[in-house]
Amino acid sequence: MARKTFFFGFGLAVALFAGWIVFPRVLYVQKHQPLDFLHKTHAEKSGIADCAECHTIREDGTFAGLPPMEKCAGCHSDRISDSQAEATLVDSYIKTGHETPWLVYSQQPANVWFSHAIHVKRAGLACTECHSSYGESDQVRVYQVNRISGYSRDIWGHSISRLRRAPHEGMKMSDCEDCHRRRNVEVGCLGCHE
Amino acid sequence: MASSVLTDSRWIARGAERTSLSRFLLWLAPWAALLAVGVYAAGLCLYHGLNQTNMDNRFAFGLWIFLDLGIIALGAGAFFTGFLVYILKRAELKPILNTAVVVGFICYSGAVAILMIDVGQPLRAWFTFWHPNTHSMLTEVTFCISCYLLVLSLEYIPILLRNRQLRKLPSFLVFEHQLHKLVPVLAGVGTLLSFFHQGSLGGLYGVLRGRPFAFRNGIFIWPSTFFLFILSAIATGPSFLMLIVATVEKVTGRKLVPQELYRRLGFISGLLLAIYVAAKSVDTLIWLNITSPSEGFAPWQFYIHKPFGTPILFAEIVVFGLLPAFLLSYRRMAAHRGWLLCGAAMACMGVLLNRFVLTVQTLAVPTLPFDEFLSYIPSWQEVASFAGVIAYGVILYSLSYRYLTLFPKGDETHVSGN
Amino acid sequence: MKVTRRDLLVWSAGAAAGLIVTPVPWKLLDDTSIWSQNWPWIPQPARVPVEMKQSSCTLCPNGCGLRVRMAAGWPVGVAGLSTHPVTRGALCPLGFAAHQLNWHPQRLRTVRHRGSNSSWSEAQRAFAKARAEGPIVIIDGYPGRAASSVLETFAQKQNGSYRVVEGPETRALKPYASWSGVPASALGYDLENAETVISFGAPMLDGWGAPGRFTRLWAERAAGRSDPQLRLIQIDSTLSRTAARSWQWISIRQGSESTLAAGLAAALLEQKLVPARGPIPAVSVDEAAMQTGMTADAIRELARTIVGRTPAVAIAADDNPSIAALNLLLGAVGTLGGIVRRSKDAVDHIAAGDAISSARAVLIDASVPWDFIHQTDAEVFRFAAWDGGSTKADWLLPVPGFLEELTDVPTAPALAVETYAVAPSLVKPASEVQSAAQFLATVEPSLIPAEKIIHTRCYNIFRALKGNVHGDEITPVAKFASAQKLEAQLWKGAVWVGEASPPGGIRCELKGWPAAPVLGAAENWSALWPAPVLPPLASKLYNESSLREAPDRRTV
Amino acid sequence: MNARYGMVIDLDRCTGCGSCMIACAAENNVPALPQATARTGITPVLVRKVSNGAEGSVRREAFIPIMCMHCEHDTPCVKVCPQQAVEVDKATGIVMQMPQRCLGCRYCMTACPYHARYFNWWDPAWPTGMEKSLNPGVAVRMRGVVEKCNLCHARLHAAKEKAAALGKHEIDAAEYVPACVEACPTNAIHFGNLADPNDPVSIESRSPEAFRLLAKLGTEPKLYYRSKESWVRALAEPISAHSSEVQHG
Repeated sequence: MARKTFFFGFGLAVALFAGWIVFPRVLYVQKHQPLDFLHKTHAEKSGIADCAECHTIREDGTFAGLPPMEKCAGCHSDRISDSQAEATLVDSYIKTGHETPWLVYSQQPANVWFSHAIHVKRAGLACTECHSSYGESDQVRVYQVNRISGYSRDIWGHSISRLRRAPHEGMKMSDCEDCHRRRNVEVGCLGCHE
Repeated sequence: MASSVLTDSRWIARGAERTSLSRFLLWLAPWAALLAVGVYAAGLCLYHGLNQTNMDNRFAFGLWIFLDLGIIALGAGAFFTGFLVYILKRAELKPILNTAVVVGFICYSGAVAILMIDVGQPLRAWFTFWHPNTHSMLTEVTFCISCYLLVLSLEYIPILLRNRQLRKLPSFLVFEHQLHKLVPVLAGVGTLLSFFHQGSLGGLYGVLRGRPFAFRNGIFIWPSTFFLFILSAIATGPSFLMLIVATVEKVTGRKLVPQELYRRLGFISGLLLAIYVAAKSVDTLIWLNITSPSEGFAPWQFYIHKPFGTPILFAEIVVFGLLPAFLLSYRRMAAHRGWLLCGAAMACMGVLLNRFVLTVQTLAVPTLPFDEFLSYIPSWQEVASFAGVIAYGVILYSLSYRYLTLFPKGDETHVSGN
Repeated sequence: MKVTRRDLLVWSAGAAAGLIVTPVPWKLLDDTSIWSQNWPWIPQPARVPVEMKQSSCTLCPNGCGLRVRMAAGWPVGVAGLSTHPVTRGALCPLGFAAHQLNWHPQRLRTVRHRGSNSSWSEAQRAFAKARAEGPIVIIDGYPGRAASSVLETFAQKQNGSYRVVEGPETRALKPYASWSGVPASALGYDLENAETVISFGAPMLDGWGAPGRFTRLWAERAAGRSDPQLRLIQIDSTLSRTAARSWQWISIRQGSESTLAAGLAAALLEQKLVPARGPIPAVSVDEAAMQTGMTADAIRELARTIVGRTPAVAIAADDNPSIAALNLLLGAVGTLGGIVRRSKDAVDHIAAGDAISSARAVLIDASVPWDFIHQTDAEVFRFAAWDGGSTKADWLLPVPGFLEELTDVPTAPALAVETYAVAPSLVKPASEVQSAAQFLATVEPSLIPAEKIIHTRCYNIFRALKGNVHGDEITPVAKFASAQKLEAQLWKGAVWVGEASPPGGIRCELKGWPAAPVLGAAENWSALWPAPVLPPLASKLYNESSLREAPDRRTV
Repeated sequence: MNARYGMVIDLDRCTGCGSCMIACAAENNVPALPQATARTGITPVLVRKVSNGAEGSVRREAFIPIMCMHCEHDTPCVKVCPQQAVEVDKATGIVMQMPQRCLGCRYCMTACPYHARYFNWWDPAWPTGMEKSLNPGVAVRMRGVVEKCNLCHARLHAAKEKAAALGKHEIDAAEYVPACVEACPTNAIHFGNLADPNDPVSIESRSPEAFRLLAKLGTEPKLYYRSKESWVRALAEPISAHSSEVQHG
């Protein structure tokens, strides 16, 4: 009986280790941003206080997302510091005119329609409600992408069990639904899907 | 060791006589080939999508749904026999109980396999459990069929574990024993589940307000087809079991169950069929005179398209309903094995015809005044996938028959000559 | 410790039990379903800002007003421009998918010479050689543009010949041109003021003239009314799309349109419904009845119906002098609601259909997706954006596609007033494309480029001080402060509309009732244009519905 | 206030040109697959030819655009979907089909009396490069799912977003016009809010000329048709005195 318990327990332990520790590492591929962009530095040095200064909502309500390279070129037309990132930015992107291939942590799939205008302008949500305090970050996070679904890990949230995740963590449909339920907003399927 | 490769006698129940392994393999070979073709066809459908079938936007359900409904109806013998044996304590039916379970398992697992090919996105099929629409008959069907398949598996496991080699494992024996104690409970649960999914399969079409040919007024939340399906399934389930046992007797050349059991099954089948025919006739009259006209459709319109004329209605109710009910339950006819089996076959054909009419004719007849009558011929992939399921059934039953104890040993007597 | 098979079994049971309480099965279930929602091989549109541009369609000479949705420099949607004075927001079915055309598999992207890839320099050399050897015939698929003027100038410099392809609407105006001397391209139908339209097989509601022009008139003034303000009488041997929706459908024997026109003329004169102001038809009402399959009384009644609500105008499907003569008798030539002269300075061109015998080379500018190629022994240089199928051209030369080229849009065929619009290049042209005019400019540097001619034309409109510019609002030309301002408006998709010309101006001299044309023109309508290169979505009409019967039917 | 978007299609004006079909397909990124036929292709709007059944000079023909009728009561497709991939939107009355939720069981297609639902039998595909012409704002559907007219919801999204940017709660009616409505060269398709009794479409829907297809089924479709011709109005009923027929495709 003890032998049986041992083998059963051993199998159990291996499965638990593989499932909880190994699996998340295998499931997500780590990627690095093309540039070491620091929100904090930009807020402090250039005095950009409002997220919307770079992440604008256009007149027709559409969200511009990440600012285009020309916005960066406004200050970085030439190297303004000695860092390696600065050199990459100016030489590889600004001078060549290529847009930086940023990896967007909160990238939603093609079938999702999310309007920043509705959430920010009408509902008056703060950017931090969904994006946490990323705008004050002083280091570049590693971008993790799910091998199977292709989604950024931020959609699922860092906690693989999704049990004890921070209030801003997770951008799955259920997270949107939870927030809508809390605020008594009913939109229907095509309210958020394309 | 060499001899053990050539013989499988170690696995065959002690005292049971089985044909040689080579003959058995020879018997299996064509079925295995058919199964391979079926798996290939199903693979094509999964890999390339449902464009491999001849279904289209108007004929959105085709051969598969018809046959799924058909085999699930025929597989009803499993739950019904369990119900009769364990709940109604009809011990005389016990000899066919194991066959009933195996046949039921084959029918249901085959149907589920076909359903998984039949949906366009099998990877998302589990959404039904996660985001169920409780108003949908298909949700009811999905839940009940998956649960019932689980029940059938649990009923099948004790039969499996009683295999000569497997029972050598003490834990398996304990497990089997425990499960066996559960079987009456399982029979009860199975009856409940089957009652609902047989019914909701009928409801599947009966609720289609937009298809006046199928739409039926209901009792409580269920359309009349809900109850008709249950009735027709339990009426033909025993007939189908009878046919299976007769076929097995023919193939193996053994007498497996007493002739009295045939008659018993036939009587149950015939009686229920008679009740079903009566109910179906009433339902048809209500539909013809009330339901269909209230939706703006003159029912004769459904029958102007050949080959779906009124003869099909006559065939469904009289030729394959009333007549087999008579053959099965009238003592003097049922005394003849030939008439009895003929009646059973006709009853099975009747239920298949009923499922065919409800699935195929419903889609073929026009709804809009400028619609045309449609026809559809299944592609080879559809036919082959289904033939694969039949091959799977034959193989699984053959293996079960050979290595497990499906019938009481005392009844396995030689029929002279064969 | 020796590990037995049973141990492994127990181990597996433990592992299986453990796995259930790890994220593995559940996360995989979730991720695979998400994968199925985002299959990498399914193309998805990019998330880019969309902007709206206005222009004109240059796929055919009707020049519909376009509203183009542009995303990342590519057109992603096309709709009609509701402020357009002629099309008023309508487009042909093909137009709604025109933004797909540049990606059509039959799009020409390289110079082709007799089935193999070649280059522009090779084509130039071959053209220069042919030019040195003999006269060159230039066939213009879309006459009247600034580029057409370049082609014409080149042909004149070469002692060559410049010919144009005319649509059936223009060809139907040919008889008046030959009787009055006014070029057919300067004539039009004043449908806007007509009250009865008798169409002899012309598909008035199914692709006749500029899209939306007649259909919108019909929808507003006729559709569904038992006594409409605009009566559409359709004479057709079959229940055509137009006949089905017309106020009255007159079914006649196939090919008897000319006879019916003559019979109607006889009936009009017989009943003294019109003054005898034209030639007298040689057929009697009874003879016409015999040939058309109608009763004489029906013809007489039709004659009364026609004059019951005037102005009435008869419209032929193609060049048909009898129907033109009927219009003369009805007094519908040179009058309000009839056939009008819209331009003073148009010139007549030779139709492309005439035989080309002396030419050493034929240059075809068919920047439209339809091809029209005639049997010739000369070396054929065909400029086209799409390889429209059965072409026998020696050279296939790729031109800019939909919205890729700056061009101008002259008056559409059969309009009652003159219009002018500019279609700027909204899309970056595919590499290696060159229009026929650009090509000729490289061969003959003295030619004035089309772009300059467009500027001149805009300036001339400004200087003439006539007409209005239809943009978001209607502005009289006289109100414009400078030519630049007017030009800028046109560049943004506005359309200039000239003034309605005064009645008269067409004096037809006709001796006797004209002979019937050789062809039963009405039946020929669909055969006039060979199968076009269709945007894939337009092919839905054929493949996925029973709306359009024959695959070789013209769609616009 | 919740809207109930609906349409009135004036069949006397429909010339059967097919512009609505193509404009719809272009707006909604519907692929044109060479292998698709009249029975397997995706045509969220399908213009069908109908006749009074007579032959010769008394024959009459008309064209009738068929699309999702956005049934309001006991919506057949919504009721049958096992996993809530179809719903009636409370705010707009639009019957919404969610391809990403759909498992492709096609039960809704058998439930729809108007045959207005289409299955993606193939993966969508475009000739090389043509994917650049796809309409941003509408996700392309994969094979194995059902789709249908969602009343150009991408345009509704854009209108909502624009309203939000301007600080308004209600969308500007002119900003939300479905592609078929916009494309019709005879303005035969009228689109509006049936919940507003003063909306022109609402008024039109109450006209004696207006009718709905298979109204007796009791599903309360929000798509109305109208015609002056009685034989066309007779199409509302499944049993008509005339034996109507269709072009076989």
